[in-house]
Amino acid sequence: MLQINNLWKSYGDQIVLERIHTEVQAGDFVTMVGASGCGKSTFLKMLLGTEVPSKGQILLDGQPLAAEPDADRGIVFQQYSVFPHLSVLDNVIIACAFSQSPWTGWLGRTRKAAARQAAEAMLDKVGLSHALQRYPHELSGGMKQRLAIAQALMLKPRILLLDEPFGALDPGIRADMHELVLGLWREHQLTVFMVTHDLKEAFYLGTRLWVFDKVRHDPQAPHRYGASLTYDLDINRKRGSDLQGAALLKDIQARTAPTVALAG
Amino acid sequence: MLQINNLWKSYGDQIVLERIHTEVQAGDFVTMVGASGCGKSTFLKMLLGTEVPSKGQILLDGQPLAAEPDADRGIVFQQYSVFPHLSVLDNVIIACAFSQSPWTGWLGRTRKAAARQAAEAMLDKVGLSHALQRYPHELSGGMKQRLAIAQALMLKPRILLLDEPFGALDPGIRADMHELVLGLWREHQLTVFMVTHDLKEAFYLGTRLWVFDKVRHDPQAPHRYGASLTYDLDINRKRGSDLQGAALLKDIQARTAPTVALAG
Amino acid sequence: DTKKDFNVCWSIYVGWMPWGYMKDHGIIKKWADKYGISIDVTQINDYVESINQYTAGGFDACAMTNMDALTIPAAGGVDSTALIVGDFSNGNDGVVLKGKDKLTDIKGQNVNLVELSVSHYLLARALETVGMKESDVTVVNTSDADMVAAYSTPDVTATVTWNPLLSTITQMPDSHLVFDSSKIPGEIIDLMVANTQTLKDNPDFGKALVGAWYETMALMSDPGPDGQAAREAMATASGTDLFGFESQLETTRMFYTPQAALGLTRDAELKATMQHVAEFSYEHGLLGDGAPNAGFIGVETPTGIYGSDSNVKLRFDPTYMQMAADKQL
Amino acid sequence: MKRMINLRPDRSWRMMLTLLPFALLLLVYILSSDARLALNPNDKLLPSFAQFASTMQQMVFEPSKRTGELLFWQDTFSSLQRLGLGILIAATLGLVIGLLTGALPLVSAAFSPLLTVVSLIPPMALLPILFIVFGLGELSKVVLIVIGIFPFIARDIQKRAQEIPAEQLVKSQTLGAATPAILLRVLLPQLMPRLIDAVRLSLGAGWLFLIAAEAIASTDGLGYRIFLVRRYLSMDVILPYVAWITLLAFLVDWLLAWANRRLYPWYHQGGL
Amino acid sequence: MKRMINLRPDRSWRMMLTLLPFALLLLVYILSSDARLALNPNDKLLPSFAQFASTMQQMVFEPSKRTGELLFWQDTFSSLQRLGLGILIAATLGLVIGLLTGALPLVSAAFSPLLTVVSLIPPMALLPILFIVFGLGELSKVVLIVIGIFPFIARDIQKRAQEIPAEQLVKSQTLGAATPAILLRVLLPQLMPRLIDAVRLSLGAGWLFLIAAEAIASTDGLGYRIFLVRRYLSMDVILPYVAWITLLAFLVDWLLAWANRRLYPWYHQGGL
Ligand SMILES: Nc1ncnc2c1ncn2[C@@H]1O[C@H](COP(=O)(O)OP(=O)(O)OP(=O)(O)O)[C@@H](O)[C@H]1O
Ligand SMILES: Nc1ncnc2c1ncn2[C@@H]1O[C@H](COP(=O)(O)OP(=O)(O)OP(=O)(O)O)[C@@H](O)[C@H]1O
Ligand SMILES: [Mg+2]
Ligand SMILES: [Mg+2]
Repeated sequence: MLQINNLWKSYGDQIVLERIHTEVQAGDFVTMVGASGCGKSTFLKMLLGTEVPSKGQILLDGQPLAAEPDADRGIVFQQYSVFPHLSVLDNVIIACAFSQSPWTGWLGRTRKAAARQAAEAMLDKVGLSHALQRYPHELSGGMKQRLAIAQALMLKPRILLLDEPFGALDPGIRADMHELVLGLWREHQLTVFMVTHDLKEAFYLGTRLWVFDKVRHDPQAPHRYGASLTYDLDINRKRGSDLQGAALLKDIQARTAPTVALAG
Repeated sequence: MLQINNLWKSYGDQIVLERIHTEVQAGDFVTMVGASGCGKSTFLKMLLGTEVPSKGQILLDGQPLAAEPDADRGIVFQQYSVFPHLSVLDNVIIACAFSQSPWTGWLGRTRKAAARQAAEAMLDKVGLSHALQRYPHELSGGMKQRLAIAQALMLKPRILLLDEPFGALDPGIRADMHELVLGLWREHQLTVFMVTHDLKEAFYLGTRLWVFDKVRHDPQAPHRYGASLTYDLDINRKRGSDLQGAALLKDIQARTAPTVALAG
Repeated sequence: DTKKDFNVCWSIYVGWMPWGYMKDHGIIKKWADKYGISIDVTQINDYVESINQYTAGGFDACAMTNMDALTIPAAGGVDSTALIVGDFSNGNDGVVLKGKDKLTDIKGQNVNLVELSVSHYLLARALETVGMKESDVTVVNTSDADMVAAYSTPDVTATVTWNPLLSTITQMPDSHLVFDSSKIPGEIIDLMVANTQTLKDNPDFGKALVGAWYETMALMSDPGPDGQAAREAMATASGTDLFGFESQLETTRMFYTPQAALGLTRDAELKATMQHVAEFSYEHGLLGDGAPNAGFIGVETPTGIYGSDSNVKLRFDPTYMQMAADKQL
Repeated sequence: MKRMINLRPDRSWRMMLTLLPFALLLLVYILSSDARLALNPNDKLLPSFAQFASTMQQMVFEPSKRTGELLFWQDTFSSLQRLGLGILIAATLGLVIGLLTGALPLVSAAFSPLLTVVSLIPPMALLPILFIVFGLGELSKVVLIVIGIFPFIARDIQKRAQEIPAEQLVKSQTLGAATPAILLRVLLPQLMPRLIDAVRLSLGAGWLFLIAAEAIASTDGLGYRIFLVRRYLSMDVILPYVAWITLLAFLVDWLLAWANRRLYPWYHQGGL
Repeated sequence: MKRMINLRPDRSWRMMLTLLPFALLLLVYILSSDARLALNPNDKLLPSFAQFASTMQQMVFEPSKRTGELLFWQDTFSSLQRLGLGILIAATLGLVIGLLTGALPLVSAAFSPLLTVVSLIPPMALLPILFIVFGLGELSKVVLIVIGIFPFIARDIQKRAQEIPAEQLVKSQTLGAATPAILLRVLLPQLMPRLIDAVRLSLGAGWLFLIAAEAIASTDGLGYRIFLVRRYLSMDVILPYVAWITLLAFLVDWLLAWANRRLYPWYHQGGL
């Protein structure tokens, strides 16, 4: 579905990403790890359309990707993802409102009632039906992320982008969220790209694990070379049971340390 | 060294802590866990002197504890612990300056030179000697906490209070910090109180583990009863190897969930 | 009690420009030195503020008009003496209509002027001459600093003001001067007013001021190059040029000699003028809430006292001007 | 003995301490006033409280001889009307300009520098041009207030709009929203409480410009009265009027703060 | 076509867009001026640029006949001196009061309410009393500026002092510091960049009060000159003076912003 041809990205004379070639099939769950600052978020931004590749192309179904965000691609950030001035319910209803009347964001009575029903159903799925009238500041971190996910899934985007969505959550809540995301991924047959700092999480959730790292180094001018895709692993869905050899894991850990490590 | 007699603390008609009796010996490393909001920070604040017990006493060497913070008790918070307007070196030098001239915080030339030497030595110990002239905003989270610890240890306080000092750190860095704190604790023979959300950390670091929990419940009026010390475990220093029975651990986890969990 | 240091204030107006000139050219210092005192002359841009400062005791003497002397310091209980009668307005204040050329056309219009000032008084006197009352027009208080700009808007159709604003306004297209102070000569008088008690305790202060004033008057009225230089300096200080300044002087009856000033002071008309002023002020509540009638505050003139002789607060005293006339300073 | 920094007065002490400086100021006033009145019973600069009472009694309760109005209420009403209208317009204008320049890079490129320059021009100095354009009536007074404060509000709102996390804008776009919908449904509602804060900050300037405007050409209003009676130094009118203006300013500020808390609870409790 | 919200002008477009409204304004001025001058060649309201040039040429380069000074520079110098002094004093006073009321609960209880009330009093209305107390010399002009802006600065600094995390104060105490040391070494240095920000915000008001003060009692200064020629409607002096004041205000603001970034890098790069 997605085809990425010789993608480069640089800011000024700092090359962030270089020579990325890959293809992604509909339904893939791609988890992405790499040292801090290596360009994972930048890559997501290019998929999203808020950054433009410096060289190369991203093709969606053979067509160049739209150069600005649209309803095809949903996103969940680590923070700030929800609208603070709207209640939980309105935060989801507005997703329908925006998609149905892009110019004003207003819905008539009947369409509003329909949107409300759909929103309530979605919130039920993410376990927020007891908090419909609360405002985001009254929610815990986990509840906020569940709301953000509900928002993003409302329009059934073909591609879902997640940038460290669970980084700020407690371990217990994180586990719940994993189940939620996997459930929704299966049900809606999404294509998911997820950045994480937690290798274990990456192995657990993904069907493919991408590791970003620099292949070339110039100690005098570290900005001369950018990171590329150094590993692209197919992960057996019987998760965790058959990790691909301790050596590989150690290698990945060493390259991406100190910011990525098996939690605990 | 410390004696705590029938300690109660309430805010208005909300009882936070009740009936805490215990004694702490010099050199103890007390780690404290408990559900969010159960009063761990409040307990530390009373040890620190920024909150006053509503009932009961805390005796230090038989004398009531001073009712405001002083140089006997060092503290490291989860955040905001260092002075943003001072370089790393000055952040530590100011500790000497405050203790030597409490009124103005100014040191003469000679005393300043001595303070500078001592500060450099301490920063070397926490591994910050390469960053002496940097400002806190130029440091990573782990470096900031190391700086805060160096600051707190500069005056060799008898008691060191740590309130979730590593909560904001990545797992890899967290492990380094554990070694650092254990080393300093041994070397300076400190008495340490540390709050954490990570049970594994609590077992790993402490010589005593305290669990805060409510013993009495009134479902109609949850604020009627406060938390108390429900477990006070002596932990064998051969850490981790002989955890006190899986059953106990499970029990503690269940009581303090969802905010405390074995990370990962 | 006697003292050595005195403060005098004045504000920018054609008849008072000599005070600035005296300060800049050392004339005031010369006369103060002669009597062994010091006099500090301060220019204040806001006329009302200068009188307020004098009334509150911040200055020993201040340049003001006869009406303001009555309504501000005198009504405020500060016994004041008109030390120098400098000039009277002889066309320097006027009523201007836009698009109309008869005073009677003013009926029903909004009239922009500085409320409760001599302009207001002039309007009242003008209306009297055509048998109208103040209630026939609507007075809109307008600050003098903004008068010219205000007049150039279509909203303003009638105004009462003084020079140099007046001449700027009458030069604008379709403006007609329908009444001016030359029709009520000697009623709007520009004075140097001093605190009576201070003057009594320190006659040298009065002598120095009067001496300096008439020396400057002689210079100012000199048709030769010295006089022209002096007038030119005053012109620039007031923000205009020699031509503009002299055209303002034309509508001002300056008393260049003490004799001329004494003429007005000793005229019985002065008492009648002050009665007019007092009555106007009383009607507008300027004499204070406690005033039972227009004569509540006594005004002493050489020809007699107007109003209450037990509450004399404003005195026209010819003594010092007479000394100047007699060349005894 | 605790450190000074740790000493907190309890309720009754706090009350005492609060009243103390006011009481002292009052005392100083009474003593100075008495001293001046002893020297000159007609002194107008610092009237006694009896004088205040009788003057204000007249202005508040007795119809004016000239116009038949209760002057005090008439003045208050006119001034509040002008101020209210001026602030309303300035707030609306500031909100629109701030929103557009804050959210749309193109509009910002065109108008931000102009806005900066406009905000630096002292409006008083341009009065003549204002008069020509807006006349001398009520309009020009309102316009002076508007010109005086809208640049501040607009720049504040612009900054606030830029502070709203870009993530929200991106999120809206992934939900399909076009620019107008983002402006109206995401930015505008979040800027409302910030607008109220900006208005509160600019109220002081608003009063200043109101008083200045009323000093220029007017027949009533609190500022008008103060300037009029300044002509004969009637501090028995000026001081109560100043106290009244201060009280009104306080009330308006308090009311706005209260409304803001009531209307936008999400803004105050930590925002996002 | 991208959404409006995503359109960013490149460098040259941005420049164009920035200049556009200024060019338009200039054009409007020239057209209006020409129209008025065609009707009445003596019109003073909107002078032509030739008139500006010749008037300013005189004021900038030719010594005044009366005093022998270059009026324009003399005015600029006097005004900047007054403004500088006034702002310096206001900033110092504001810093001290803000620091003490922000850090010490006892002082806050006594003075915060008074400060709030003082900040709401319109200073213009109290001019007579100000002048009586402080005389009419340079002092009173500086005092008007000080009274006009110090309450704002003090309240801002107070709020900022309270925003400094309590953890830092506790930490200082555990290091043995007494109150004065905490004030001097922890709070004061952190408040300095915030003070500069507060001064920048109050500069506009500072200019306003300067102009007002110079209009009342002064013999030179930018505000004085504008006041003096206003009665002749000499817009050929007023408009260039206003432009000059705007430029000066811009420069001062820019300078302060620059100094703040240079002196306190830790404040700008994320603070903590
Ligand atoms: N707008 C920008 N202008 C210039 N450089 C940028 C910009 N955005 C990102 N960078 C640089 O690009 C590099 C990659 O940044 P990016 O945020 O993609 O890293 P990341 O892999 O997401 O890191 P992290 O794990 O910390 O989130 C960094 O060195 C960053 O400094
Ligand atoms: N100053 C205060 N006034 C009123 N209630 C307070 C105050 N400080 C704390 N509390 C209440 O006391 C209880 C205990 O708070 P505390 O911060 O000690 O919890 P904690 O165990 O540290 O929680 P966490 O793990 O989230 O840090 C909470 O219910 C809190 O709401
Ligand atoms: Mg990232
Ligand atoms: Mg806590």
